[in-house]
Amino acid sequence: MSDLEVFRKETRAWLEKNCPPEMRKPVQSEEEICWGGRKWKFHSEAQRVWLERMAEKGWTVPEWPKEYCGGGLSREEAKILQKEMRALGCRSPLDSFGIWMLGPALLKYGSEEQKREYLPQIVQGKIRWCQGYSEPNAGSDLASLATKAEDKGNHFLVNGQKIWTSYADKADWIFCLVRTDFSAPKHEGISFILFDMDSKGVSTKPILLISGKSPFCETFFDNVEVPKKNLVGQLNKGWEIAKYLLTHERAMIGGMGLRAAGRPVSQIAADSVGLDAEGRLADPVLRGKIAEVSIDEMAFVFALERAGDLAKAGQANPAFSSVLKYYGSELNKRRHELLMAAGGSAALEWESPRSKQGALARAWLRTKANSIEGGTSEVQLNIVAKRILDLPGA
Amino acid sequence: MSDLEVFRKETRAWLEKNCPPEMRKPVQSEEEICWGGRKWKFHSEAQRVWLERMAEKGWTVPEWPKEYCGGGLSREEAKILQKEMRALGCRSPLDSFGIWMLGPALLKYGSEEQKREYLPQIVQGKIRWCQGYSEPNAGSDLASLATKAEDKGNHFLVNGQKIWTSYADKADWIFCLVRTDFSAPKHEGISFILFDMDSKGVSTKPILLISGKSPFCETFFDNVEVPKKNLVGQLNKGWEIAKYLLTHERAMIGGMGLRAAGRPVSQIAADSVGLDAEGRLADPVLRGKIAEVSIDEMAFVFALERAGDLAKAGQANPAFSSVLKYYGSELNKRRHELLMAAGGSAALEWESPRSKQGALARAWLRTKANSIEGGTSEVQLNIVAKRILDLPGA
Amino acid sequence: MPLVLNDEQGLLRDSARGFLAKNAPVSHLRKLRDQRDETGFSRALWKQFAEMGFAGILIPEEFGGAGLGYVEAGVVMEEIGRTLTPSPFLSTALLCAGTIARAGSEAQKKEHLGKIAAGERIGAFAIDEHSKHNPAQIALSAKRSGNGFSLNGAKGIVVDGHVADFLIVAARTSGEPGETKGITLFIVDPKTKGIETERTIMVDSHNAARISFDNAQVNADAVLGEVDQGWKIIEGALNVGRAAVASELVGAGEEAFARTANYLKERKQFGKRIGEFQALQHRAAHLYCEIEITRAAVLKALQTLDEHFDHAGSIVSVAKARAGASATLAVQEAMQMHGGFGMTDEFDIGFFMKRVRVGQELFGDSNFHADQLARLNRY
Amino acid sequence: MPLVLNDEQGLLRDSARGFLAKNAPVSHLRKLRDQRDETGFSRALWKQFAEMGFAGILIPEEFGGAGLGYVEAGVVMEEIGRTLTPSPFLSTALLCAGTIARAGSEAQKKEHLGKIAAGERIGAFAIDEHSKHNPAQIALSAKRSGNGFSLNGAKGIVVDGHVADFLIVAARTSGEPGETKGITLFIVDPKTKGIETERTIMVDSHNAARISFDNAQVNADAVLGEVDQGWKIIEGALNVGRAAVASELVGAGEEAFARTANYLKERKQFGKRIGEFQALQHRAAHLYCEIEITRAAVLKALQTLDEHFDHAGSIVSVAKARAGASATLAVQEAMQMHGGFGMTDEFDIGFFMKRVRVGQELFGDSNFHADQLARLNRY
Repeated sequence: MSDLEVFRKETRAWLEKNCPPEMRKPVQSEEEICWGGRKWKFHSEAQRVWLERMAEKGWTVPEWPKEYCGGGLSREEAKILQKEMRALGCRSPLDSFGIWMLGPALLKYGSEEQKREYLPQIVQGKIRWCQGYSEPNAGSDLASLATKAEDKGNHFLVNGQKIWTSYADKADWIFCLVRTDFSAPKHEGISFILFDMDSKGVSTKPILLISGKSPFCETFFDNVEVPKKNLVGQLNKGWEIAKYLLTHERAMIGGMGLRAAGRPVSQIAADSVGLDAEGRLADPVLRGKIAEVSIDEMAFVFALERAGDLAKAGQANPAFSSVLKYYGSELNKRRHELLMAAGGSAALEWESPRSKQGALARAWLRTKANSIEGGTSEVQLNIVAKRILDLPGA
Repeated sequence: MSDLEVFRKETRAWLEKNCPPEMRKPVQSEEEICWGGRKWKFHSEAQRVWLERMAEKGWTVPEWPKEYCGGGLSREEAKILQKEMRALGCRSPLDSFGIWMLGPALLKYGSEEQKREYLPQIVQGKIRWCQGYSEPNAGSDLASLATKAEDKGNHFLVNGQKIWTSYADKADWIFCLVRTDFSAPKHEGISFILFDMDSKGVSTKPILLISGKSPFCETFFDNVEVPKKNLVGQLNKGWEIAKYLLTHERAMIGGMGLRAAGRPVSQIAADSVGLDAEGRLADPVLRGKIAEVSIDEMAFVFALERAGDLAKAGQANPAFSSVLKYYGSELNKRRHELLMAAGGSAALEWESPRSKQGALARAWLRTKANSIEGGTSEVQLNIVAKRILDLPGA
Repeated sequence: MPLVLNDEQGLLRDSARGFLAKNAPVSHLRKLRDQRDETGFSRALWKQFAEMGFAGILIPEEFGGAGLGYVEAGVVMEEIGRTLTPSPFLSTALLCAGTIARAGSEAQKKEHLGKIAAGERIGAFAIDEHSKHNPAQIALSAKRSGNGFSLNGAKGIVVDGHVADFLIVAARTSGEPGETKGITLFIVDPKTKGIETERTIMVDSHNAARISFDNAQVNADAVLGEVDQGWKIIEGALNVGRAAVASELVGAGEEAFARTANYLKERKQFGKRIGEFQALQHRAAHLYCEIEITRAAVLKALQTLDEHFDHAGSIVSVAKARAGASATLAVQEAMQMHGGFGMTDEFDIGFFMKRVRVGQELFGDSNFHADQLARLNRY
Repeated sequence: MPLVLNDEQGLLRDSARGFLAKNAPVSHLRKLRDQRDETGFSRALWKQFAEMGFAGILIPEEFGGAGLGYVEAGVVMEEIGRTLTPSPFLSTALLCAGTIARAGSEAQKKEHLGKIAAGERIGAFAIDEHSKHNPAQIALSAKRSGNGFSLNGAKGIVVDGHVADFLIVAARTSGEPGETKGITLFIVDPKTKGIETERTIMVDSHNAARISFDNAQVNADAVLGEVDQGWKIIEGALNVGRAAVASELVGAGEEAFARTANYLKERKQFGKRIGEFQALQHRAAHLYCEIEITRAAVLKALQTLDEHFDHAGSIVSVAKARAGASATLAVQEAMQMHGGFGMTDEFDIGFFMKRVRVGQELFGDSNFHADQLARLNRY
């Protein structure tokens, strides 16, 4: 038996033994997703146990190095772990911006001290991070940010405002872009700093969205003192880190729709419109569209897999995350439009136990942000045109 | 009975009496379309008779003024004529760039002498016109044309080259954009002139297209002498006429696909894939797409009708022809893609009597030029953005 | 008939537009939603609608109505679409009053039409039973019982069902679900014993209800039209509803587009107004074309209802299919081009997206009507 | 297995690309077309293919082949797609040799595989009878007759049918068209009495033929596999064909796109290179995304054929559906962005559009495979 086969067997056995049965059922509501952090209240004992056991093996981040409490797995081993988890229906033990975004940036740009300080806490879900990038007047033009950090000797004094900060009201720490040189060109006066959201002068205000939920906040900084050791990388060189981190965010958002997939569209449609004598959906036009989106979804899963494999093989274009972000978020929007078409009038009930308080409709409306957050679809296409296709003036 | 009802009754009676039976069958091949002109050879006696009778009433151009041998009908009467012709299956008696393009421009910008000279010959199909607009290095940027006409006292001396001249090798006369002032900004040194294609120094060279046919030519002018009375409108003010004429060309190309419609896509598909027990096309995904294109086609017919009615009511935006050109040509391309999907492998036979020498395939390939000729789809969208939506910088 | 509004129709449009902009802009809907208003609309506003002649728009003058046609009804619906104004106009003035005026007995007309025209009576048209529109699938049964009928079954998404003074209910008196024969319409008092109404709060904050019938007794004179012969009346009513909702979708889509075009002219990014970016220009121009072509189809459908009521099926399907699709594109582009702001509840764009989604579903979505068109054309 | 080519596969790609660019660029196809070559391909070139091991790519080494897999076959097909090279690679090396290697008797393998690998024998796979691919509809009958079978019926679009030294023919030995049981494969000599072959000149200038069977007699040992049990072999062969054509479409689409991207960088209009126009940039970027996602799906399909041959159906349908759609988009955009020049026969873009259209049709187009996927997933 090959090493990988041994690993597969052992992994399956470990998962079967250690993943609590409740954690093998599909996620029914947002509350069942584990985000961790100081303020986290576990939804169930099983959720706590599952996080603890996975964190202990470092399998919340299978491919991070062992020295920072990661899983230390190879790409092939990580794929096997993922496949086996999927086969058993295991939930993700931990969702985290620390894992998806900050971690990769720290691994590349952080000091040894910063890595040892922050990475293990991310792996174990002890600190929940949020991202301080967007500002009210910047929008897609991220680099035109105005939040400033003044050098006050042993600390920076931070003043300004961020917007669209995901879960800022629930996060413990923030990784934040600030302007440290106002005289430099816009991309050259930005620094990347970390600080505790409990710091004096930090306040947050949730933004009510069309879905009726508030995953985003406005975040205000009023004379916040940030120790200078919390600067990541070099002063005024934060834009490079920001871009690197964005590529990870993009790949993450692109793949998001698939993680949250739930029941196949075809099944929801079958409930609404029924099947004909040949076992086909009784709405033939809808059926064709469901099949086409399913084809694109399957292909996109392979594209995500291939992107990871290319990266591992050193053959990836760094801008490829924009392809995944663009395609994945547009696909997720299409998928949810179809889910609404499949659900019909029942899916339009906003407040009723039947519709789980409009779960389908709220999820549908939420997807509209997918092609805006983390850089709009238009920004991604600009990036592909410029950095991959090398088109003039792009 | 209202006046219009009387007109309808009389028109039907006249058509029934005067339209030869052969001219009530759908057009089977390009040769059966009557273009007229000095070199025209009638495909059949019926074709000749039909043109003659219609021309005599001025009904080759129902709404042109009677004084120039037009039909002198009101908009409502013209609609009735069209409807009755469609009901009987009457073919168009005459296809003509003179009718679709030059005529409207002459009616607006021509001198009285020019109108009396040229319009009746257009109505009667005696002179076949072609259009000298595009040049090899101009493309979408039409106004950057370089063909020059020098003032030699009593004539212009024309030198240069045109390209994509539809049927230049079959036409009698050309309406042509030439540069008469090289020092002026590019839109301000252009004049609009007419001349005989038999003039000394004119030569044409058909361009072989991917469809295997050559509807377009390269057209060369080598010291062609053009009488100065053949200038339409003012010297150096030809761009305005050119634009006006283009709006007519655009509306014409937009509606072209519908004129040539032929058998419905659904019937062609039924031959290829068959019907199921419920009478539905056995390829359900194709069926949905056919239905969607049919919906857009029906809607587009109404949009053409409405555009005419709006113009008559003085409520039309002159740039609306770009909407029709854009939508109609893209729709025609979609329609022919579906025709190919419906026809399957039989439609892919390029040379065989079964496929009428690849009629479907050649028509499909021909449609690819629809969104290029008469201004590309991109140019039309630019025009809509600028002149209708008033977007900045458009 | 020219495919443009005539002068009177143009005046009607202007007066409806002015009235709604002043008295019922989007903030009117927002307020009803935020206050969790129990009726979901403003009776005072509806009274004003009646005074302007809108409530009786399809009602003959002899019954106190304006005696206008479907084009006029569509003109008002389009303006309602612009402001997203919730009102019983669709349910009462178009579906119920129109159906009674076309198919009701003299007694039924006398009983209902005057009061509707005066804005004093609200009706709801109860047809769909499943999540997806499919009228031939009616299963709610009406069995002969004593002097009349006994109704059993349930209806979903009955627009204005919980505020209606009367219901028009489609029920099966013979045959099986899926058959178009054997369906009968009844005019029913919703307070009848055995009828239960549950208001459903919808995504678009417009009114709808689920209504169940448990041995609900109605008299024989409750029958609208003839027993077992309801299908043709239903088809007519549905075509009116479809063309009306298509008009509303044109209005909603166009308003969403207009707001977006303005935003493109104002919002700056990367040192430019975003309307200067050609990719957005082309998408906006494409959307404009889609809306204009839909507008022509919808007007044609309305004119056809006025001129050849019984032959409007195909054209109405074209209009409703296009209206659903192009309004959907309009709100999607509006959302994307407004960026994060469009996603906030504070901005109005979300209201348009929600209403268009419901309008797409009402009386058959674009997929349903594509299938319908294929069936009508036998492929 | 990582979803990337391994080193050997990368080398194979490079060598195929170099070879084809040098020996059979698009001008090679153009020349065959213009000269109205009767065989429609170059036997000399095919011999070179054989020398490079391509003809025997799927043939086990014991029979003189290279013993490689479907990923390698796809790699070569993709390069063929880039140059539009006509050759019997698909018909002979993949469909026929692959089928015989998988399902043939020892005698059949010995008879055919070595000669195929040497480039000395050409085979054609005759399956479709109607204009649209629908393999279960096979009606061509094979009735027991004497020591063998008598074949009656006709096949259309048989790739390389008129230049083949042998045919693999799918025929019905029992059951009715539409049923998957009762189909049998035969290896048939096209010179058999009663067989008539008509070459059909196709839009893409690639080889195809119609073949009719009028009481054509074959011996019992002509059966490939078992009588009545041909469906599974056919499914396998078709999946190989689909994945192979999908690879070719990736190559053709990508080449058309590459030429277009270059044109965008060169062509000037309105004083700019047209690649500076954002609307074109976004469309080009979108197309790039589509192609890349298709590429992943196609590679996955090829890998799945190598690893789990009998479970590749869904993934192959995904690959073929996507490849047809994205190559079509690629050639459409190529045509539009090249403007009038793309429309001329002198330019090569038209060749790509024509070949992609045929590739879309071969072994089921995107619509067919969407339907197929829905069936496989029971909806």
